[in-house]
Amino acid sequence: MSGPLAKLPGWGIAKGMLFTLYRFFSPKVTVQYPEVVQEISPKHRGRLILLYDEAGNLKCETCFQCAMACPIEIIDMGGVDTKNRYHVHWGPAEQYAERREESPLRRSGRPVPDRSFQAWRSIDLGPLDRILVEEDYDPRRMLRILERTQQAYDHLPVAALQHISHATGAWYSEIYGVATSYPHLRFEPGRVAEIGICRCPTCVMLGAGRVRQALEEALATEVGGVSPDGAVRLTGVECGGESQNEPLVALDGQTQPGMTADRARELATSLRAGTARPGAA
Amino acid sequence: MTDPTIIRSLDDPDIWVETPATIYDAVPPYPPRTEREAEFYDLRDGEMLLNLGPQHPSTHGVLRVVLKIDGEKVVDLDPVLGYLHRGVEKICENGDWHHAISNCDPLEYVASMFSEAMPVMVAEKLLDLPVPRRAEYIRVLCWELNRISSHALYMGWQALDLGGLTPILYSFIERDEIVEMLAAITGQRLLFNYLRIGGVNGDLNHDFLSRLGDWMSRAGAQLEASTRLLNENEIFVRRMSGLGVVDRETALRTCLSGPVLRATGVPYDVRRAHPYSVYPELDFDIPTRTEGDSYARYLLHIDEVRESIRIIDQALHEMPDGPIMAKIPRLIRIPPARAWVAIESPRGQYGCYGMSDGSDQPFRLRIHDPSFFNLQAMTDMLPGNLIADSMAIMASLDPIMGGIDK
Amino acid sequence: MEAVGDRFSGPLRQRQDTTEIRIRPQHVAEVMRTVNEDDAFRFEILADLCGVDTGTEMQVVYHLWSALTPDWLRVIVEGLSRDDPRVPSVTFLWNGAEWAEREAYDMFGIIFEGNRDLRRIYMPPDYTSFPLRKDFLLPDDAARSPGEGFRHVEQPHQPGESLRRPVLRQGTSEQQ
Amino acid sequence: MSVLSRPWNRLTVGGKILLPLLALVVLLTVLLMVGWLTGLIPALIGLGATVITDNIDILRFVAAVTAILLFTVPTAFVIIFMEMKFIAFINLRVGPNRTGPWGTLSSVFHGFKVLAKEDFTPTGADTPVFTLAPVVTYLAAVLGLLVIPFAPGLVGLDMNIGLLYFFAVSGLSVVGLMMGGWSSYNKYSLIGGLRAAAQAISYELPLLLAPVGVVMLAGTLSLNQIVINQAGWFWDWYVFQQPLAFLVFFIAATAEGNRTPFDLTEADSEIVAGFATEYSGMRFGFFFFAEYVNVFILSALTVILFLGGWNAPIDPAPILQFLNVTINPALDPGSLGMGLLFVLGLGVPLLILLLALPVWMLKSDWSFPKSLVVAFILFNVIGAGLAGVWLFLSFEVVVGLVWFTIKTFTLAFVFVWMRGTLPRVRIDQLMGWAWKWLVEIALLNIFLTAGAILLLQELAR
Repeated sequence: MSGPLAKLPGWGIAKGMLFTLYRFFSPKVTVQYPEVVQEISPKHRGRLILLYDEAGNLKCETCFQCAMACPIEIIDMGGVDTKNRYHVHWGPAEQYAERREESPLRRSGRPVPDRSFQAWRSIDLGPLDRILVEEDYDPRRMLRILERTQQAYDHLPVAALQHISHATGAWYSEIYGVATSYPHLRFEPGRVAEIGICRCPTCVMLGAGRVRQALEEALATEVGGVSPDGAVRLTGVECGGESQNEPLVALDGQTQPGMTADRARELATSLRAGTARPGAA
Repeated sequence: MTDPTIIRSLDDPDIWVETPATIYDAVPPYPPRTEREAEFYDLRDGEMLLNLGPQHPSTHGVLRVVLKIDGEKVVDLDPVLGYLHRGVEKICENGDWHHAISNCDPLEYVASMFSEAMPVMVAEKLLDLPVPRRAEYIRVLCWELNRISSHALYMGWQALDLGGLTPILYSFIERDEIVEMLAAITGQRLLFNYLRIGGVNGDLNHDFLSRLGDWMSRAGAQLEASTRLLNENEIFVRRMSGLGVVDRETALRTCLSGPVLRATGVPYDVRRAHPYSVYPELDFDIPTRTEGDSYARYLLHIDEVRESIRIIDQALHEMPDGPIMAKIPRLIRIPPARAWVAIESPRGQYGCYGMSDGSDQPFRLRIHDPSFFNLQAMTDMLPGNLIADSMAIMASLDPIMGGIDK
Repeated sequence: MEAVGDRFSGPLRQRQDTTEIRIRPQHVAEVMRTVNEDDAFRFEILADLCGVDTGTEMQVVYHLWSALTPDWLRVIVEGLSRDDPRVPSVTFLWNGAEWAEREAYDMFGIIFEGNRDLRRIYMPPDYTSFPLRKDFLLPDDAARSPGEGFRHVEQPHQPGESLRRPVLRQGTSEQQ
Repeated sequence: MSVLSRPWNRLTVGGKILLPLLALVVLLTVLLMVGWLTGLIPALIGLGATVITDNIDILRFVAAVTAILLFTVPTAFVIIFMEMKFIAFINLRVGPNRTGPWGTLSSVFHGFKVLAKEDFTPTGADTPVFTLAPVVTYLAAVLGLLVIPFAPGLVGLDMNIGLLYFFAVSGLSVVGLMMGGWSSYNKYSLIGGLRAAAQAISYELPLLLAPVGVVMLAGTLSLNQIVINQAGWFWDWYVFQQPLAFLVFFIAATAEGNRTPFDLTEADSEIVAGFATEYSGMRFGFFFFAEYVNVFILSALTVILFLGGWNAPIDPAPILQFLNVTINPALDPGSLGMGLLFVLGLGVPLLILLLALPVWMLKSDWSFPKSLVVAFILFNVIGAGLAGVWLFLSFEVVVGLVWFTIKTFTLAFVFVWMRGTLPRVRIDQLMGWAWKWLVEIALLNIFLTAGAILLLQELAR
């Protein structure tokens, strides 16, 4: 590189020009994207994926663990929970109750619709406010607040949870977590029977498919949903290989032996008519 | 420039607002707060203010510099920071120690393996936690790869700010290979989030090693080839040499670090000055130059890439077997203590001062970003130069606004 | 350390690779000049300068490096009042400390006497509070402490005004 | 309205275009017939003919200017495409490759894009000047093209002071840049405009002084005559007699055309886009076009002054004479008489069939119609090639045009190549380079040339 030529003025420029001329004729590195797709490393973690089970239901349990762990609070979940019974939301709107109040839109004085909660019935907040005053707005007494709310309203309405969140400062998702982890707290008005049906290959060979079809027709819903009148929930359960001769159907966790399609239809119809209460069978 | 002008209101397009045309001037609309500000915004005859940024092609992000110019000559300047300020330190105080890792990731976004190391290493130091040797070697490997990719980008930027279109694209070819390589081991291309308190997240895999071997076999040749385009180019050399000169004493007084400091002859490299990780076991030199100008900084970057390739070679050959994570609980509670760690990032000494109070959250996490201190040297270097040179000087300081604005 | 030993306000501590000394604000200029210029120390490189709010008082922490010793030197200037924290600037030794001091001023409201360009560096010039103080709570924190209720995030505050006592997090047991 | 609009809306796009055209044709036909029958049109034609013959020069000028104005657009498109593609190749990219074959249409679509963008005038701008600036810049470039001889006889206006006219007109472009820079009400634009002025003042000098040597050798300022003087072999070109002048001229031309490494007026990494910062839409398009037309005319001028213009690098006449070969490709199709009809009617299908047969036999899996299609394409390619060769050999205008285009675009490629390689110089270096070196070298060149001419005259005496 440092010959006598290097002292010549313009030598460096000439060298650069020759280099670019060489590159002009070199093979190009551009990847023509839609035609050629580059291989992505198997470790790549650029996409969040939600998994579905074989029945097409979301496997996500809306436990909010991912959102809680997310350091930059980027995970925002919203919509209806997997059992189609409740509004769930994780995201800045609920975490930062005050921030939304403080937003420029709010300060402008215009009414701001809260779309996340509009779809849910509003309630009379009077009893709830009394409960909250008696419990001193203390989020550490959350279980008690929720129990008393249930007593007052017969179940836990969305608007009540939203109000508790705003009043106590506890995160909406934490209240939701508490409420879902206790079986005696419920989100639907009235008692709901729960029919579970196993969808494993053994049960299907023994006739679970027909039973399921009958149940779905009778309840007018699919596995994972609630019948339109809100009386019966149809869920999937796991037989764990225990069903020997017949498909496993469970009513509120109790195995119902000798279930056929016709009997299942009868059971469902009677449950919807309110003649059979869970546990009576 | 004080004639009122009618413009359309931003809030309501039907309303036209009368506004003074002074919005075009860079003079702030409030009285000066300090002596220095008053001095700066007091224009003498023939001087004018030129507002450079925050949306300017060559301020490397959202840096805003108000230049006071006399013709083409820069008389004085007032850098205005904060357009990218996110309050990372405050956010870190409000998350737990693990959250701090990915919050610090985008600070130095072209070499995020360094900035994400800061909370990790501080937590390890606060806990007195020994890191497995294999994890340390993997860290060194990733650091040096990231250093090369960052330096490659610097070389392209420097040329781009001088008007050369091509080197930046050659740089990106190199950088893309390294980034793909790191994506094979970390899973991400830009913000790796790979280091963990007590180790790293995932071992070396075949994909990474094959890509690395492939790249190492031609890295040296490609480096030499990339020097052929510009290093002796008369235009480039004439523009770069003697530009933004800073001498040894001034450099120390201005708290510079990294290549900017080493170009003045001070062999201060944290890897040798205050060894961390497994750097004492590795054989490499600290290249220095004495000119202290932009051209010296440019050449120094190339020398450092050579040394980094040496380090990678050694780290690969001496890589021990063993675990890659120390045994630590999921929720880390660190007893009350204070600790300071510093590492050598591509831009200089990246430091972190951590205080814990016994909870699972940092009590205070101070990030020392080298670009922040290096950029400050601009205030001394720019006056007396031309506008065109101010870009070249700014580029040669290699600022990353993500870290400067925190 | 004998030359400046009588200026220490706390014990000289040695932990890991750092030597820690604590001084009072009135001794900053003297101590820093000594450690920088005395041939026995030669701490030429100011590695970092930052402010700290311990919840009860303000501190300014300097980290220094010298080619003569393998250890970092940490100088903690303690005992700054939260209402009106004032400390002499070190820009007469390291003019590069100017921006760091501006940052500490911006984030903590610490006033560095002698810094000729002490104005906000990150936050907008009309901003009124100091974000990294412990009594500056994120809305997140506000939501977590129900007793506080609704709160403005940004609080008008000038150095010299008295501030309400900060609410400290649980577990802040150490006297920092 | 609604009576008409409903059927109109039912038409397809093609129909909407065709229907008015049809109406127009019918209308014109009727008008022509009426005019002819009444004797109005013959009278007008007679009058027109006399007017045209009397003012042929003016008409020629108008026609030339129009033709050249139209010619600049495709030229600029080609050079823009060349720049995009070749810089991409230098960068190891592929470059534009989506619109048209190999992306050849992308610069055209850039043109449409620029047309479709909002034409924006900033608050505080000096609107008339702001609007006029791109026009001035563009016109300066276009008018300079008027005296460029493309081929023997193919020149807009063969002035005897062509070179002088060229410099006078192309020097105007800087006025446009300054107008744009000043009127934009933007400091970057102002700096860009002032840089343009400073640069133009510095580089006009070497740009003017360098060709003086050529002018002395040629003894004329007419560009046409200068090219004719360089006829013969390639060593007759002035670049070999004036190497210094060529270098100076090329460097000064780079600066004059605001090309890298002297593109200080719109240095995007320093002053955003210089004088064009506030321009958008077609006004920016004019600046953009003017730059590329400038590249073309500066390359063309360099070719004319130093690289022999339209002359081929070899002179075939002595070789042919040596080989004792005469080529007389001048075909007269009229001599065939009725045979021409047979040739056109039968020869073409027969040739296509002849070409199709080997294709069909070699590609056994193809059907015969498919080979026919291939043969038709082959026939067209071969026919076009033969026609091209015939044109090339028969008409010296075509030969000249081909050589001129090759040389000009090679030089334009050098401009693009430099842009892909070199960084930008600084304004003081730029000025110093012009005043300390180029002007002196150009002056030295003039004295050397004068001395050489005198010496040769002495020797010849």
